[in-house]
Amino acid sequence: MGVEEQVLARLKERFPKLLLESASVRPGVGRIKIDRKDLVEICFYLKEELGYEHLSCISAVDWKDRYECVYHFTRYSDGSMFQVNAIIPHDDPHIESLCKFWRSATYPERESYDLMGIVFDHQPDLRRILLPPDYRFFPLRKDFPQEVDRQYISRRKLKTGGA
Amino acid sequence: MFLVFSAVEIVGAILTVTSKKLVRAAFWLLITLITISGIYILLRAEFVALIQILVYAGAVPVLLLFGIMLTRKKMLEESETSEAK
Amino acid sequence: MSGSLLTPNLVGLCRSLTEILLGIVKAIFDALSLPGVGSWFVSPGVVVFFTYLIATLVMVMWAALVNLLSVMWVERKLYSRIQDRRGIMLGVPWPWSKKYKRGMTNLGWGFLQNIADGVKLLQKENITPASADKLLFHAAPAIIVSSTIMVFAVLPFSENFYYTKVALGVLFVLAALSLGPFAIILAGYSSNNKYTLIGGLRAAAMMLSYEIPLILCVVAVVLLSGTLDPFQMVAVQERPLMGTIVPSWNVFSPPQMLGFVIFFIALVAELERIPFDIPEADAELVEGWTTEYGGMRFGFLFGFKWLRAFAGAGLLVILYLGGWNGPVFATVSVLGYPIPILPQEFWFLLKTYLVVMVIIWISWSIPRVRADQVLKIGWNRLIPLALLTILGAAVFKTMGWF
Amino acid sequence: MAEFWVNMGPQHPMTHGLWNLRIKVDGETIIDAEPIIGYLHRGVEKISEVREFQKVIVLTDRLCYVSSITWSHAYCLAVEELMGIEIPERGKYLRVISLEIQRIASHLMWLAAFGADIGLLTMLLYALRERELFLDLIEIMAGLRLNSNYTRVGGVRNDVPADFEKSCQRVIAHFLKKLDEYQDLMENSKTFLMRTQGIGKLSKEDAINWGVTGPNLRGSGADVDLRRTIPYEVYDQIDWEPAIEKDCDCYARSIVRMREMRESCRIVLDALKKMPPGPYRMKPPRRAEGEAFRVTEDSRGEALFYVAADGDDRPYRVKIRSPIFCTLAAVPQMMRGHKVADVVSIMGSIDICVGEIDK
Repeated sequence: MGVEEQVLARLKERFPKLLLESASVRPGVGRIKIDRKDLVEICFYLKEELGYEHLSCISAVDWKDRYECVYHFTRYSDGSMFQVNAIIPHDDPHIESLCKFWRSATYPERESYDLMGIVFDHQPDLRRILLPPDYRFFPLRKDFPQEVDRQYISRRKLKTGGA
Repeated sequence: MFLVFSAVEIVGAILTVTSKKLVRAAFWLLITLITISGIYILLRAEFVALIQILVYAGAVPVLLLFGIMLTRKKMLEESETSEAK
Repeated sequence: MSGSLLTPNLVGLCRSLTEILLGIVKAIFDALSLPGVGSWFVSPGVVVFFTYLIATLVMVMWAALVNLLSVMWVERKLYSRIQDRRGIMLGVPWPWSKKYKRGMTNLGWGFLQNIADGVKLLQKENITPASADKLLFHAAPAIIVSSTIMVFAVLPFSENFYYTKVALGVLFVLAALSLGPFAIILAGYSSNNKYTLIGGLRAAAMMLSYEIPLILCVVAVVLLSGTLDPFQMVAVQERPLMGTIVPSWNVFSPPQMLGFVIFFIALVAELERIPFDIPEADAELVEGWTTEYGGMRFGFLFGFKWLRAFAGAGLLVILYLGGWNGPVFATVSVLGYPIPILPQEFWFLLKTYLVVMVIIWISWSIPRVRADQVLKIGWNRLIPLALLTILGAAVFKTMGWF
Repeated sequence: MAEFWVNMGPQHPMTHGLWNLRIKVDGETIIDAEPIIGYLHRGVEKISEVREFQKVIVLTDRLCYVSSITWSHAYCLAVEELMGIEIPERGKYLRVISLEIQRIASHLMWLAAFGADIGLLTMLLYALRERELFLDLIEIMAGLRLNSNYTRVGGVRNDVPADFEKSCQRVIAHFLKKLDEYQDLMENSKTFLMRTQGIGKLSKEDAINWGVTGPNLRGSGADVDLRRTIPYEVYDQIDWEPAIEKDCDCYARSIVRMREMRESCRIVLDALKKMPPGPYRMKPPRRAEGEAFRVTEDSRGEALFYVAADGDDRPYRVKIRSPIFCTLAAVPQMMRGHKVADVVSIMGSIDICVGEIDK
């Protein structure tokens, strides 16, 4: 029984109803899927009880019918990693911020807000970070126009707004 | 020669007390002090003249400006407002 | 035996030159049958006026063109060599050489590069920031340039190569150099830029704290040699040290060795060279107090930094390294005039350039010190040590040991 | 003295690129700092979504021109994980060699910039001189110097020439001698110690909490080197030691990087010795489905690629975790209370690369 299976077993024991999906990706790496409202509880448990001290990355994915916030955690003592996919409904992109547990969440959350438009509640400093402050779009969403056939955006398309 | 020096000195002294900007006042003070050292040279007191330049012209206005910059806030606020947030 | 190249002295030479030139002018006017105009030209007042005009020109040219350019060239070549590259190499072959037709080459000595850079700066626009304090912004470079040129009014290059002989010469040099900080803080304030403001503040703080040890060290030298006159100061250093063949340069006397080190460090700080170049630290303050200057105004500020370095090194040589004393004074007689093969000017320039090269060497091989550390070094280390130097010099003077 | 904000950037010698650090100073003391980034945002993540898996490597190469191979390699690892393929053994060794050469080149670039930052311009010239040699090695391997496009999904682009081992040994023997010289120039210089020791303290707990990774974290005394903690490729078969310093300041971070260069040399030589013959590349499938992520130890810290795919021949979503992006968040904390001149020491010791911050 690998490290990740132990962790999954403990999580299942602690939160029997909250895990929508759980799997072992490869030795040392586990993955669960949860709803957005349970995020704080589970992440707190991961940090304090299971020792996942390092929040590596927050990636937001637009699956067209839903958003997913993907959190990667690392435990430095044995190098095991854990992936938490939090599901966010498409019409209400809100999720709780993790800033109070990991200060490293600040910048990735700002970036996810900036590029994907996911609003992190209780984030102390939720502003645009990469794009200009007066920008109105969230470019990584799938409905943001992008040329699929050609690799560049033509001048005409830019003028007509992708029509 | 004396008249030239004293005229410059008087003008400099008047400008020192009348100029609105403190840094300009310090600049005019420097002019005044240097012309005073010129008058000392006319009086054949070279040592006093050089000490005048070394101490009064070289160090005192610098200390003065230093004090102004350390204490005055308005000078910096001017540049603060012009800066785009 | 005078070992100087110039006889009787610079002004005297200029006087004979003026007399010859004005004689030619008089001959021209005589030939034009205007004898009144011709004789006006050789009247004493006109001769004296033209003599000092030419002497001033010669001195300024010598200081601001010849030595400035060569100091810049030495610096650029030397630090390129330290950095394992060749540095400036642009050259124009001599007109009579075979390569002349090919024009400029990249394999020259690069001496003309500095002139090219100067020409480039002259062509550039002089930008004055819109919100700058115009009067002070324009006055600051003028103060720096004029105070630096003032140094050369009294700085002697040999027994005969000087502009004026002032009894308080050393004090005059220090006074002229001390006007610089004020101009720097003016430039820093008037540019209305935060970098220049911080640079000006740093410059003021640093120069105030480093001028004190500098002057205290000079006090020690003055105490021992009993004069402020650079000529007498050098003459004192001419006699042999305690019966040996080593000359009694101030740097060899025990209290002055410490003074020499302190003076050198304070000089490097005064000249804003790299371990102490915090007022214009280019990595943090862009260019410090010179940020807003452009065109030839920046060229002046930049170039006269080197000239100040040269003047400071000259002062150091006069105070500590025996001035123009040199070991060999073989002379050859040309047309009845004794011309020394290695004249005093040679020794003076050799020593000065060596000091400049040491300054350059230091500044390109160690990092910059932080502003508060600079002040800490100045107030906590250099000033007590300089006071100790004065004490030592006083003890040596009273006991008559040196 | 009045408190006021100073913009350090976007055009400033300290920034090493195009970003802006606003610092609030009280005279010379820094009260607050705020990085402003995004000037170089190219939308790599968005463009990747319309490019085939193999073609994204061109973009990941350009994430950071100083260490392009490490970034492409992180992407390739993630995509290989997504496709579920295992690359040939020789390919893994070639990747390790190219990664370490790139890491040395990147650290030399850091050394050059750090030297210039704290006023030692000579260091810049010296370090770039040696960097040329490693860029030449990369050129021999990959055919290009900077954006080499060397690692591919399924292996590496090409095998190395026959005499590569010999040239590697020559370069490394020469470089190790020079490295001693540089360490002399820095560690034995009192001025350098004055500028770096005790500056920019970041304790181990703070560093982990702020998400600081890589050499900066090891400079804070954490024994975390992802090449050892989460081994990838063949790092677990090679004989090397991670560099760890406990001082938590700029000096420790710089020493970590210096020692890492030595270790990288060791890895290259060892990998060259142990490299088996055989194929170096396999043909990957065109399409993939699912999601996968891999972490690697980039020359600046932890690089994470999260790739999701929906069965097309293009990635559905590529997420890049840039180490310096996360480290920048910790910068205000490291700076508070220090002087303006310490900004350059701190930023220099962190090793900024704007390309990867802004993506």
